This record gives sequence, structure tokens and C-alpha cells, in this order.
Amino acid sequence: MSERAKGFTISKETAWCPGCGNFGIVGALGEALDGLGLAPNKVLFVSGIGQAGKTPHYIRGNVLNTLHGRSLPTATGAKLANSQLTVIAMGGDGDGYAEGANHFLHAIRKNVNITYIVHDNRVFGLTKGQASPVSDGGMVTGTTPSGNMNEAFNPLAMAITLNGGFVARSYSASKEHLIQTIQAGINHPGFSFIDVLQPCVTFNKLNTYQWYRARVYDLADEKDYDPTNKTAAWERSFEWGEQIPIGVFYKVERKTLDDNISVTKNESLVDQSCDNLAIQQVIDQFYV
Amino acid sequence: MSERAKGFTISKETAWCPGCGNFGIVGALGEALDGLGLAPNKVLFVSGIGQAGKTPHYIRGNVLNTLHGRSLPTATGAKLANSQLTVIAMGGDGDGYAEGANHFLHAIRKNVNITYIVHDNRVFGLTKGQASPVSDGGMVTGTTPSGNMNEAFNPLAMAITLNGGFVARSYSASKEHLIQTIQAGINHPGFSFIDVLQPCVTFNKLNTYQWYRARVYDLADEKDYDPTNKTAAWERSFEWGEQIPIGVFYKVERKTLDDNISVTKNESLVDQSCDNLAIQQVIDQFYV
Amino acid sequence: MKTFNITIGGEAGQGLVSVGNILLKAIVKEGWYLFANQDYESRIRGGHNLFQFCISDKPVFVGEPRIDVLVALDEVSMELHQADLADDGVVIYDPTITGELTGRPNLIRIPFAKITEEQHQPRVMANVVAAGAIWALLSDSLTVLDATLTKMFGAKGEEIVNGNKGVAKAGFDLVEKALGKRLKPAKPNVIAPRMILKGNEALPAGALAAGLKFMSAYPMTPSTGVTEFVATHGEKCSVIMEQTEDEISAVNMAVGAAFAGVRAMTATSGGGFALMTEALGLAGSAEIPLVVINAQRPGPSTGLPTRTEQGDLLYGYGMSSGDFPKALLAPGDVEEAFYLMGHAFNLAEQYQMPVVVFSDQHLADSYQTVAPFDLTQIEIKRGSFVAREQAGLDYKRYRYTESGVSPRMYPGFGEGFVVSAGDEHDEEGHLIEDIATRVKMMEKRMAKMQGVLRDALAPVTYGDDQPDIVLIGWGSTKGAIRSAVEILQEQGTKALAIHLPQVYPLPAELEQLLAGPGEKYVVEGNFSGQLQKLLGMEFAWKPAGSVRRFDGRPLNAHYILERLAGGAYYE
Amino acid sequence: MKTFNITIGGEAGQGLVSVGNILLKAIVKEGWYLFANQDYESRIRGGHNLFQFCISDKPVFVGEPRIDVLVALDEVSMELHQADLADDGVVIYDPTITGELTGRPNLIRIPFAKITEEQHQPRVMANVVAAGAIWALLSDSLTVLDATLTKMFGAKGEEIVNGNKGVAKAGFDLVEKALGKRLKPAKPNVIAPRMILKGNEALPAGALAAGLKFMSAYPMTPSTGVTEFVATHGEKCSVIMEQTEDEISAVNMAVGAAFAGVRAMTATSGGGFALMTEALGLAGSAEIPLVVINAQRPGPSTGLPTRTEQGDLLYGYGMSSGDFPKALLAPGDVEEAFYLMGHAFNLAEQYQMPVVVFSDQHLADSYQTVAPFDLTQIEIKRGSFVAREQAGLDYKRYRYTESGVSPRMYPGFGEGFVVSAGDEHDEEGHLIEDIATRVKMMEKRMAKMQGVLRDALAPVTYGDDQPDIVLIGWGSTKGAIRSAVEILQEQGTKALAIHLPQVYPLPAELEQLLAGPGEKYVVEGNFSGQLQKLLGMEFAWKPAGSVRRFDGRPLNAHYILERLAGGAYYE
Ligand SMILES: Cc1ncc(C[n+]2csc(CCOP(=O)(O)OP(=O)(O)O)c2C)c(N)n1
Ligand SMILES: Cc1ncc(C[n+]2csc(CCOP(=O)(O)OP(=O)(O)O)c2C)c(N)n1
Ligand code: SF4
Ligand code: SF4
Ligand SMILES: [Mg+2]
Ligand SMILES: [Mg+2]
Repeated sequence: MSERAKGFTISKETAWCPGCGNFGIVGALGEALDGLGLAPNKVLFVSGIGQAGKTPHYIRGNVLNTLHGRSLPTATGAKLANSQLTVIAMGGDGDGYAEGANHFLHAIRKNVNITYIVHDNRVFGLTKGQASPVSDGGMVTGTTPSGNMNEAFNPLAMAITLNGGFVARSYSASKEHLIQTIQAGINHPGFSFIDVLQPCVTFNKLNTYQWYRARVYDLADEKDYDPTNKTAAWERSFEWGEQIPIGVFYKVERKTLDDNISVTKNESLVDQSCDNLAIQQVIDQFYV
Repeated sequence: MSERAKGFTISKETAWCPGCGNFGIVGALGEALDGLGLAPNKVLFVSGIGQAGKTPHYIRGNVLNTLHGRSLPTATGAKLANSQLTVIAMGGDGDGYAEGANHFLHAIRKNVNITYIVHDNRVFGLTKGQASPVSDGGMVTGTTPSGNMNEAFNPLAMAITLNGGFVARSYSASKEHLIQTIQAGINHPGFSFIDVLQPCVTFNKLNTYQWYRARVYDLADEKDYDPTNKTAAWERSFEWGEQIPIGVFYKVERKTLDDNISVTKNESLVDQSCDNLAIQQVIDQFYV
Repeated sequence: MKTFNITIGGEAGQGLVSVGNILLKAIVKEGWYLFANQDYESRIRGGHNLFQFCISDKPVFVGEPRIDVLVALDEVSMELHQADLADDGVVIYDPTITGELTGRPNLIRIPFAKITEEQHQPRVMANVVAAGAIWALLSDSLTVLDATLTKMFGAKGEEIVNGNKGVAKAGFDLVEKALGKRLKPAKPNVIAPRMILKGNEALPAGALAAGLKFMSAYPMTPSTGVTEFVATHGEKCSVIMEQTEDEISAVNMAVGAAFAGVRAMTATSGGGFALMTEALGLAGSAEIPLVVINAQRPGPSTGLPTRTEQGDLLYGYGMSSGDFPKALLAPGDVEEAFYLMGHAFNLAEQYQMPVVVFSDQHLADSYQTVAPFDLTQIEIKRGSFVAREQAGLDYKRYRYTESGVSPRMYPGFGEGFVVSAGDEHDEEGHLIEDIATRVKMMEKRMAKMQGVLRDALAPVTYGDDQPDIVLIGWGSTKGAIRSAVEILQEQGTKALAIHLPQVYPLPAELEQLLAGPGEKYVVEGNFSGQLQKLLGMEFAWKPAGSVRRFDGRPLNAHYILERLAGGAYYE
Repeated sequence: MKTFNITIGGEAGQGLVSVGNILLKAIVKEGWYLFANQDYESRIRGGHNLFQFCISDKPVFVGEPRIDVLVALDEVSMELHQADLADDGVVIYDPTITGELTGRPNLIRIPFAKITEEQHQPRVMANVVAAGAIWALLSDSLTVLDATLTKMFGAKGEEIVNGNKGVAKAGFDLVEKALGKRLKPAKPNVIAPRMILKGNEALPAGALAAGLKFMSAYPMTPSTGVTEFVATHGEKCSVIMEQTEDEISAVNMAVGAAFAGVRAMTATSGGGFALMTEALGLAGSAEIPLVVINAQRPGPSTGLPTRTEQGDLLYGYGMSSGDFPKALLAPGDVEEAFYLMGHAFNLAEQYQMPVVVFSDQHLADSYQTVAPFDLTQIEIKRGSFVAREQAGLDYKRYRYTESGVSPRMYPGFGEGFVVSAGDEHDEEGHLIEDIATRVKMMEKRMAKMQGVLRDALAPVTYGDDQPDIVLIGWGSTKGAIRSAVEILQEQGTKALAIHLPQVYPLPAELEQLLAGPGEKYVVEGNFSGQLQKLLGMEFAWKPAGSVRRFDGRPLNAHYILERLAGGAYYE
């Protein structure tokens, strides 16, 4: 086994279109994890269904490729069972903001210590280009022939509103930025949320590489930007047009779900054996 | 049939506990509708499951008592099929913010012209007192014996973030306020959301009548409060403690879902018959 | 078998359950066998609820309609239950609630609240007056009732204990005064140690004993008791119980925990089960051991939330899209419920698949006396795992094997990777599209059913070897059917009860029993005869007739016998 | 029956579907009967996909494995399909993609892209070169192909039309040059007007013709085509199609619209159906007419998203908690799909219940020539409604009637109120807890099944009255089974095909057929034999054997005959 094979990156045929923004994400993810010195066998990728949901199959590590929209509860269960694992949940914008949006809200509330990466191509890729909750107004798709008429969903504003501990956006073509954002997200104790702008070269003719290139700027380049100011972060999250901010919008320290659970204070659940004495005590209450 | 029986209010045995905050809501709802001069047979109440979900059975009008958490999509379908109906969706906080929260988000995005009233007793009433997403931190319940540890969900802040057109809170014991808020909500074109503080005398020993009485104040009494200022509304929605604001937090005019659908511009769907010519045209495309 | 039956009727919130709990303990302490069921409405206060006790010197398996003592805590109790009162039945009532009752003997008038007032005790003790009154019909002495009250209220201090004892005695005395010393129900010859608990306690206790480590759930009657039990006792047993935003989250969270290597389950009912079915397919495809308790209640839809039915059997059979290995279990009583949870987890882990345990409101809420649970009887079989030395980079989660069982590994356990997917996949867990791999993987998965079938729980039978009549049932009808068979036997009919604690896959022995002697009747708590259909599906078999109940109330021996006598032959 | 079979293999994104669409139209215009199926992977670009044509002078019902013309647009096409090539089969390939091919006759080398370049046309026209090349094996003249191209590209201007014609001719000429004028497939004697379309067009077109007014859906392969069809054509037919946030919302929105009085449906697949099952129970309990198209794909779980299977039958049978009236339909081909949607809505509205229409990827994506649809054949039966004078305040939504059908009313239609609930309710729709009402309401609802059964679609049979062998199937296997029976008959075996367009409730005639002459085989596209189990359930019946396919690919006559010859007797 070569040294290389010890890291996260593999070269493997993917099911993605040439030029897809997903390549940038899986590449940055591998480098971010390598950079953190994590061992692939201690990392678990939990994904939903969609083009984005296939990502874990193209990186080294443990994988649970679940159902459309369900990566977050599944990742939460895995993390609670084995807190030794670095758990990364991932999926598309349809997966996370349509089918799975309820879990998104409640995972932030629970603040389980995982990192959630959304491959946000603003469209349903795998099912061939229907509007997603973040698609631009007026977008013509197979299901919206007269143009999408729903108000776009703002995942960052939602996460900030819910007091998410780490709320960030990155861009799949800004490799270094994405690597650093992923690393910061993983290092953050608690639920970290990273929305990654991802061009879909096949179905999204609007939010293209070119379009983003002209618009994306890094919040970190703004001296005064204070990611602990919740209101400012929330207001900034609505900026979308000529200028599109990326970076860490909001950060706050909160007790994590793991902090709140006494059972796993010292040892992961998976390493604990049954306490027959305790169980016997539970049963004994039924003697009169 | 007496004059009385022409209105919305009936006196009927309920399945609620004596003193329950739901009585205030159903009473105010009846008076609000009477006040608007609506005919009960043109009003449709769509409810979920829970103590709150039973409300439509205690008022005169059409009723669709659906599934736990599903009042909003059902109400949306009914409204799209018959825009002549005044549609009021209702349910509890568990119904709306736990099981049904995904629909809540997306109903606001669609901006269908209905009114959504949440009976917010901050607890699962019908299933005997478990924590709901809005329960206070530390609340000890059957499922949270060591105290609820999740960050409370802020439905008003969510609705404002999603640019909900009418976002309000009222209190079940402030009858006049509640009547006026419901009337304003119904009059608002588009999705109106009213969170109603509702004491649960059986299971919520924290947010009691007494507790609310000492805290609730009306935003309308504040000369400077501007419900069109989104950021201010969002910030105010986090006020919860010594002082609890009620009233219309946020208001904005948005195109409604009905505005966007050309098919029903002139006539409700339910009144339209099939256009066989148009259908024949669709079929004719399959001739080569 | 002679039983002594007490029915307490009243509104929710009146303390019915408190009276019930005191009596449960005292009756068992005094030495009787007991079956007690609860009947309540979907509301928190008001309505008309029942707590019913069936007491005997022999084991009791189910309730009986006949009432020996009726305690009327509301106005409608007399009206509704008068017809079931035995001729020498006793009615205890509070005239301040029901008004004066007349027109039959043995009407005992006890103003419960007034007595507490007279004794300067709080009103909530009115229940204890009732308990004392009832006790006078069970025992000549207050000793055991007093001991029970001492144990129950001891933590609240001596004053409260004495207060309770005082009002209990007042109730007791009034009845003794009214009726004199009556003959008391016979007691067992041998009074062995016994426990008293209900299905919603036995199931979660059984899960804990079986090594449950993780549960996630969303409340839904009548499964909520399981969830709250695990929440309450989980912490001291090192078990996490997490309430979720909905059932979809609940089941997927359990899937995640199970994947990571711990025994995990969820519990739900009706509509909640519907929302879980997608993830049941995931567990089937990705081969993740998952236990789901489905506490049935009458459908369709929200139906009758607090009542009982066995209406989800075929739903469980179909369960999710496509074909995958699974097992369906259906404990018939409190004892079976406890031990069967071990079997459920063993099947789930040995065959890496979803297992559904069917409970229902009748099992969930009914109390039964049982012999003390023996933890040493519970064998935990976690199935096949790779050894650490095989956990290298060439580890394949879905390795083809003859049994279809691929050795498991936890993620993080070895150097290799655990790759799982709900899409069709190859041995490594990566997605595939080709025919050959699809066929092999389907066959690998389905091969596991041979093992599952081998391990299937045998049918439980009671009665004659060469019966003239055979009653077949599943789940919580066990006691009713067994009692019906006993009565038939007493009446001189050769009868056999076949109870199925496992409804899928069905053990081969069952086919022999079905082909054996006796006219067969399928007895079940649903409209369409779902077990009957299942037997048709599996064995192309048809019974002579069937007995069904679908009014939301539990089956009992008399209901069955009446239907049989009436020749209720459904197709 | 002699068919001429063309297979085009290539990567997604290479324009396979464009070639296919041109050929479909031209072939039908030229007069042949046609069956064409598509085989593709769950990805947007790359992979190996197929578009397969089966052409004849007689109606064709299903594809055939034998290939007369293979067009290889990717490297693996030759490798994978070589074995199926007829001895005199022709291979058309582009050497710049596949490299040079050798080793068998009739290899025709056509550098598609190079030809477009030479003719100064855009690369995307490479497909049209391929279409022209294939056409040379079908016709001696370019007239019809040219006309097709003119119709397809006319809107883009003459220049583009001429460009297309030019490259098509180049392909055509190269093949003629290579092979000379070959004998062309025979044409029908009478060339009647015919349409060409696929299941995913016939189903939604049928729904529109049946008076669909509202659809809500969430995309899921292979049902998405239905949704997009309604979205595209809905507006001009005054139909609303709303994309939702998930399938739960989709089905409940349709329930809301149906309750308000319009014909409403949703379409989904696999996991999406799972999420809808709770609301199917609601529709059952609240008696709301709802049509759900379940376009099946191979499970378990996410399975093989773009392949075909018939794995949801028992899931549909169980469907949701408890017992309630429902019907399960399963059109077998494009024509049946169109007309059956009318039956689906009629059943749903007449009996106020959920109806599931099973499609699958094979039906959804396969094209068939059919006689022109006749709108006058579609009778819309909306069932029982109250007259306006009965719509007063005493209107009761769930009035007890003998048929179990309570006259409907739209909310807002009359003075009275429409009160509906998923909880158990009384005639007025308000919640109840008592036994008597529960029993009456259950019996009222279930009484509707007698009407549903009366209206059940008869089995469709082809073949001999007194058969030696009988093949029984449901849904999209219709063509394969019919073809198998025809081949058996050609071989001198008396054979009968029984196709079930309705799988629940099963018509009584079927039981007679099952009891009739001939050795019975159940043929279906799933692992466990779900139809066979259903027949066991309903009739306690067992076949002599069965043929099953579960590799994600459609059944065809040869597959069936091989299995029968091999004596594939499953239990
Ligand atoms: C329950 C369920 N509903 C629908 C689908 C079909 N489906 C697969 S991927 C997808 C959406 C893809 O969009 P997104 O999540 O944004 O991922 P992308 O392909 O764009 O990366 C859908 C609707 C499914 N697999 N399961
Ligand atoms: C799918 C589903 N899950 C769970 C339930 C059980 N259930 C009924 S009401 C309820 C919660 C009640 O809380 P809330 O919505 O706040 O209403 P309240 O009773 O407090 O008015 C639950 C969990 C159900 N009926 N359906
Ligand atoms: S369809 Fe879009 S998201 Fe999917 S692989 Fe292609 S470019 Fe990427
Ligand atoms: S439990 Fe609470 S919410 Fe329900 S009726 Fe009683 S007081 Fe009202
Ligand atoms: Mg996407
Ligand atoms: Mg509540």
C-alpha cells in the first residue's frame, strides 16, 4: 500500500458530468481531511441521495449512503453511538433544503458535533434539472415551465436564526477557501454547516463558474466583519446578486448534544457493555 | 334555525381540560369570523392532530381534520382547488414545528393565501406532556427526564427570515387582541402566520396564565414599532423573558401563489370543466 | 376458572389510574394472579375510562366482561356497565358525583371526597378511599393494603402515609359495614414471588436486558410508554434515548446508531410506522440491524388513537418497496414481550435486517402477574463480526457468503472501511448498475431468510393433541384464545390454541399444525382477517371460519365463544 | 412473428435519445408497428445506455434480445451486445470512438462527427448521421426520414432542416454503399393512423382526458415524466401542477384538492411511495378520492433508480395501517395506461377512496404504436353527489347508506358543512369513541368494496380456450407474456395469457380461470413472487411454477420461455 493510499483521495471513475462542481468539493474535502491528519478509517461520511450524495463513494473512509434527505438524522445516530468518529454529513440542496429541511432545522437545535456540507447547485441534478428550494425565481425547469415562482430559501439565514454554532459558505472552485472552511467546520465543536456553491454545468445555466467568479468575495477579506454578531451575519446572508459573500458568516459556542448526554461522558456508546446490575434494578421495581 | 346558529360559534362538549387555553382560541376565532361577516359554509378549517387539531370540531364550518403535522399542504391543495374558500389551517406547536416544520417553511415560500394559526402551548398536549420544539430549556418531561436540552425553536424569527408576508403572535387570554389579529391575518393577501400563546393547564406548569399575564405586551402600543422593518422584526422576535411581545411583528406584500397561477385567474379550479379541445391537442402530438 | 372482576369507571383526571396502581400492587402482594386492562379516550381530562381487574387463584390471561365489583366514579358508569354486573355484584359509588343509585342490591354509597375532608386530608386522597373500599371485598385485613401504601408514599413522610392509611380504612370500614364479611376470592396454594407489569414496561425492559444501547423516537400512543420507559431508565443502564422532530428522523437516527455498532431501536404506531417504512427498506438493503416496535391502534389513519387493533400485519408484511429479509414478531403477553425482545435483537443482528415487533394498545396497557424475569435466560447473539486481523483494507462489508451473512465491522474498528448504501451495491458497498452484481447481491441478501426461518419461533400451543376445534391467533390475542380453549375444554370440547409469537417468516411446523386434526378458526383483532390472508399467502391455506373484532376493544374468551357459537364464518 | 431489431448503445449525453426520437417518428410514419425501450443508468453523463427498437408489420408488444442492427456509440457496446447480434446482423460504429472493429461481417464504419464537420454542420448533428445510417437498413428512400426531420426542426429554420437532411443522407449513403440495397423489413398491409408514445406520456394524457384538475408531486425516477408532462401541458388544459418540498406534502396537497372537489393525483416511486402511505390511510378513512401513480423501480430502498421491477405489489396491498377500501391497478401497455386512468379516477370518486396505479420503468419509458386515442370512449363517473336542495345544514358527509357510499358535496357548495376526519368519526364527520359508531362506520366504509369488486376490470386473456399452459401476470409484463404465448402457440402448444390490469380487488372471473384447464405459471418482475402471494391470499391458490426476473431489466418472451423450458419451478 502506497503512502498515497493512506490519505483520503482516490482516483476513481465517478458518475458525474465532466466539469461538474462536485469534483472541486470532493477534492477539497480529501485535502482538508488529509491536512487535519485524520485517519480515513476514523472518518464517516453520511450522505443522502442525488449527485452530491454519491460523493462518499469517491473518497476513502467509512460510508453510509442513506436515503434522499435523511443524512442528518442518520449521521446524528452514528455520532451518538460512536463519538470517536469524525462524522461528515453531505448531500445536495434538494436533499437538504427540500426533502430534508426539517432535519436541518432540528439538527441545528440539537447541535450534534458533526459537519454538514451541502453541495448547493441550486437545482435537482440527478432527477434532471427541476427547481430546488434555492433556485432563482423565474427559473424554467421541467416542473416549472412558466418559471419557478417560490421565494428562494436562504439556508444561511435559517441557520443563523436557529443560532447554529458554525454557519459558513464556500465555493467549489475556490479550493483553498473550501479546504480551510471544511477544516474550520470540523474543528468547531458542535454542528457546523457549510453551504458550498457548486456549478452544475448540465442543468444550471444561470449560476455558472463565470457567473460566480464575477461575484464571489471572501468575508475574511473584510477587516470589520465580525462573525459573532448575529444580526449582522443574518443581514449579510441576504446579500445575493452583484456581490456574493463566502466565508464564515456566524460562529457561536454552544453546548453540544454530546456535552448534554451523561452516558457518553467517558466512553463511546459502542465501547460500553451492558450493565446487568443496573438492568436488574430496573426489573426489580416490578416486584411488589 | 336561530340567528345565533348562523354564526360560527356553537356550544358543544369539547375534549379539552377545563381552563385550557384552547377555549380562548376557539372563542376568539368564532368572533373574528363573525366579525368579518363570513359565512360558515364558505370557510374551511384544516387541522392536524393534537389537542389543538380538534378545534375545528368545536366551531361551525367545513372541516378537514388531517394527519399530525400535515395541515399546511392539505390546506394549500384545498385553497388551490377552490380559491372562493377562506382557508384556515391550525394545529399545535408539535404539529407545526416538529412533525410539520418542513411544510411550514415551504408554505411561507409558496405564499398561498391562507391563515395559519398555531396553538402554541409549548408542549405536546395530547400525548401527555413531552417537550416540543418550543419548550423551554431544562423542561423535565417523560422523554426528557434530565431536562430538555435542545435550543428552542423560534417560529416568528423563522417566518420573518423566510419573508413571510404576515407574521404575528397573540395570546389566547387576550381575546380582543386575538380577534383582531386573526381578522388582520385573514384580510392579508397571502400566507398569514399567527402563533398564539396558549396555556396548557395540565402539562405546562411553566408558561401559565399567571406567567404570561406578567409578561405579555402589545407591539401596537409601541409608537415606533415598524412592522415593515424586517431586521427589527427579526430582532424583536427573540425577546422572550421578562417581556413578551404580541402583535404583528412583520408585514410585507408579496405576490401570492394564486397570483402566479394563470389557470385560476378568472375561475376557481372546482368550477372549471374539462376543455376537451385542449386535451385533444395534447394527444394529437403523438401522431407522427 | 373462577375469577373475581373489578371495574373502576370514571373520567380522565379523576385519579382512576392512581386507584388502579394501588390495587395492582396490593392484590399481587396478597398473592393473587391478576390481569388488568385499561380503556381510555383520546383526551386528557373527562370522557369515560376504565381500569379493570380480573383476579384469580390461577394464572389469568385476559379480562372478562362479567363484573363483580363496579366502582362508579362518574355518572355514566352505572348506565354503561350495569348489564355486565353479576347478580351478586357490588356497586360502590359516590352520591355526590353520580347522584343516589337505586333499584338493585349491594349499592354501596361512599362519598369519597367528603371522607377525606372529614379526616382533614387533601382531596386527592379520595382515590385511596376508593381503594380501601374495594379492598374490603378482597381481604379481611388491611395489612397488605397498608404495607402497599407505606411503600408507595413512604418517600413523602409518615404523616402522608398515615393520612392515606386513615382514609383507606374509612372506605374499607364502610363496605364491611354495608355488606358484612363476605367470602373472599380464593388464593393460590403456593404464593411464589411474582412481578406485576404491563406490556409497555415489559417490552422496553426486555430491550434493555437484550443490550439496547440507543433509542430514538417521536411520541405516539400507544407506543409512547416504551419511549418514556427507556428515557427514564436509560441513563442508569448507559442507554441513550433521543426524542426527535418526527418519526422519519427517529428511524433514521436508529439506523445510524445501529450502523455504528450498537443495538438500536425505535417505537411507534400507525401513522408513525408509515413514515418509517422508507427507512425499513434502507435497513433491508444496507443490511443494518434495526428493531422497530409497532404498537398498533385501530386504523385506518388516526383512527381510534387510544384503542386496540391488530390492523398492521399486512402493512408490516409489505413494509417497503422491493424484497428484502425481515422478521415480524408478535408477543402475546407480558412475559413473552420481555423475552422476545432478545430474540428480536438477535435476529436483527445475526441477519442484519429490520425486525418489527408488533404490540398493540391491549398488550401495551394491560398488566399481568408474571414469574420474575431471569436475565440469565437472555442470550445475546450479535452475529458474525470480522476479527481485528481481518479488518484490514480489504474488508468488504457485503462479502458474498453462502449463508448470505457478511461479517460486520464497526466503522473505526479496523484499518478498513465500512461502506454501506441503500442503492444496489457491490461487495464493497459501492454503487453498481450491472445485472450480474445485482442478481448476486439480491440472492446473497435473500439467502439470509433461510437462517431466519431456521431460527423462527415455534408456534405456542395449549390444549388437546387431537382437537376438534383449533383457534389460531397472533400477538395480544394469546390470552383470549387460550382462555377460550380452556372454557371449551371445561365444556367437554377437544380444543387447541395456536399462538404465533412470530408471524413472518412462519415456521414450517405451523404448516403441519394447519394440516393436522380439528376445524380451524383464525381469531384476530381486525376487519379483513390479515393473519388469515398471510396464511393464505404462505401456505395457500384457508380456515373453516374466523372470529374478528374491529371495534377498538380487546378480544376476550366470551367474545370468541359467542362468535363461534353463532357460527360466524367469514370467508 | 418476425421483428427487426435495432439497438443503439452509448453514453448518456451523447445524443442517444435524439437519435431514438427521430427514428421513432420516422419508423411509425413509414408504417411499421414498433416497440422501443430505453435502458439507462442513474447518472446524467457517461455510463452505458440503450435505446432499442423492435419493428414489425404486426403489432409488437415487447422488446426482443436478438439484435439486427447495433449502433455502437461507445466502446463497450460491441463487447456487451455482440452475443445478441443476429448472424447477418449489422454493426454501425464510429471508429473515432470505438476504435476499428474487426472479426465479423457487416461492420460499417461511420465517423459521425467527422461527417458533420465535412458538411460544416455543428457536432450535435452527429446523431442525425446515425439516424440516416440506420434508416438505410429500413427504407430505400429518404422521403419519410426527411419529412420527419422537417417536422422536428422546422421551427428552427430552413437552414437547419437542410443541414440535418444533408448529414442524414451522408449516413444513409455510406450504409447503402457498404451493404448494397438489402431486403427491408416487411410493412403492414393496411397502414392505419397510428400514434407513438410511451407510458409516461400515456398515463398523464389519460389523466388529463379523465378530467384531472390538480397534481402535486416531488420528482422521482421513473415517475418524473408523468409530473413533467402534466406541468408542461397542464396550463392549457386548466390543470394545476405544483412541485412540493417532499412527497408527504405532495400527497397531502392532492388530498386537500380532492377534498375541495377536483380530480387530483400525485405520482411517485419507491421511497416516495413510502412517504405517501400515511396519507393513503387518511384518504381511506376520510373517504377522499385520490389517485397515486407508483412507477416502480427495483428496491429494496433506493435500489436501481433507473431500472424496472414489480416489487411494490404487496406494499400497495398493505399500503397503510388498518383496513380500508382501495383499488390497485396495473396497466400493461401504453394503450391500457391511457384508458385505465379514467377507470382509476372513476373508482376513486365513485367509491371515495385511494387508488394506486402501478407503473414501472419499463412501461414508463417504453414507446409503443397505438391506435389513436378516442376521447369519446372515456366516460367520467364522478359518483354520488348531493343535490343542491339536499346540501342544507343537515348534510352529513358520512351518511350511512347500503352501498357504503355517502353522497359527496364540495365545501362551499351548499348551506351545510363538509366535515371530514382521519380519526374515526360519526356520520357528520365529528370524532367518536364508542363501539357502536365505530362498527357502523367501519362496515359502511368496507361495504364499498362490494361495488369496487363489481366494477373490477376483467382479466385480459390471449390464446387458447383449452390451454395446456397458462401464463399469468400483471402490469408491464403484459407484452412479454402475450408474446411468449404467441410463440408457444406457433410451436404448437396450447397456451393462454392472463393479464391483470387490476390486481386488487381481483375479479371473481379470475378464480374461475385459475380453476380452469392448463398448468399455471405466474410470471412477474420481482424476487419473491408477489402476485403469486396475492393470489394465495385471495384464493388460497398456488401455481405449478413461476417465472421471475429481478435484475432490473424487463421481462421478454425469450426470458420466459427459457425459464419455462428450464423448468424454473419456484415454490
Ligand atoms: C424519497 C425520495 N424522493 C425523491 C427521490 C428522487 N431524487 C433523487 S436525487 C433527487 C434530487 C437531487 O437534487 P439534489 O439533492 O440537489 O442533488 P444533486 O443531484 O443536485 O446533487 C431526487 C428528487 C428519491 N431518491 N427519494
Ligand atoms: C405521525 C404521527 N406521529 C405522532 C402522532 C401522535 N401525536 C398526536 S398529537 C401529538 C403532539 C401533540 O402536540 P401538539 O401538536 O403541540 O398539540 P397539542 O396537543 O399540544 O395541542 C403527537 C405526537 C400522530 N398522531 N401521528
Ligand atoms: S448534472 Fe450537474 S450536478 Fe450532476 S454531475 Fe452533472 S454537472 Fe454535476
Ligand atoms: S392537555 Fe393542555 S392543551 Fe390539552 S386540553 Fe388539557 S390543558 Fe389544553
Ligand atoms: Mg442540487
Ligand atoms: Mg402543543
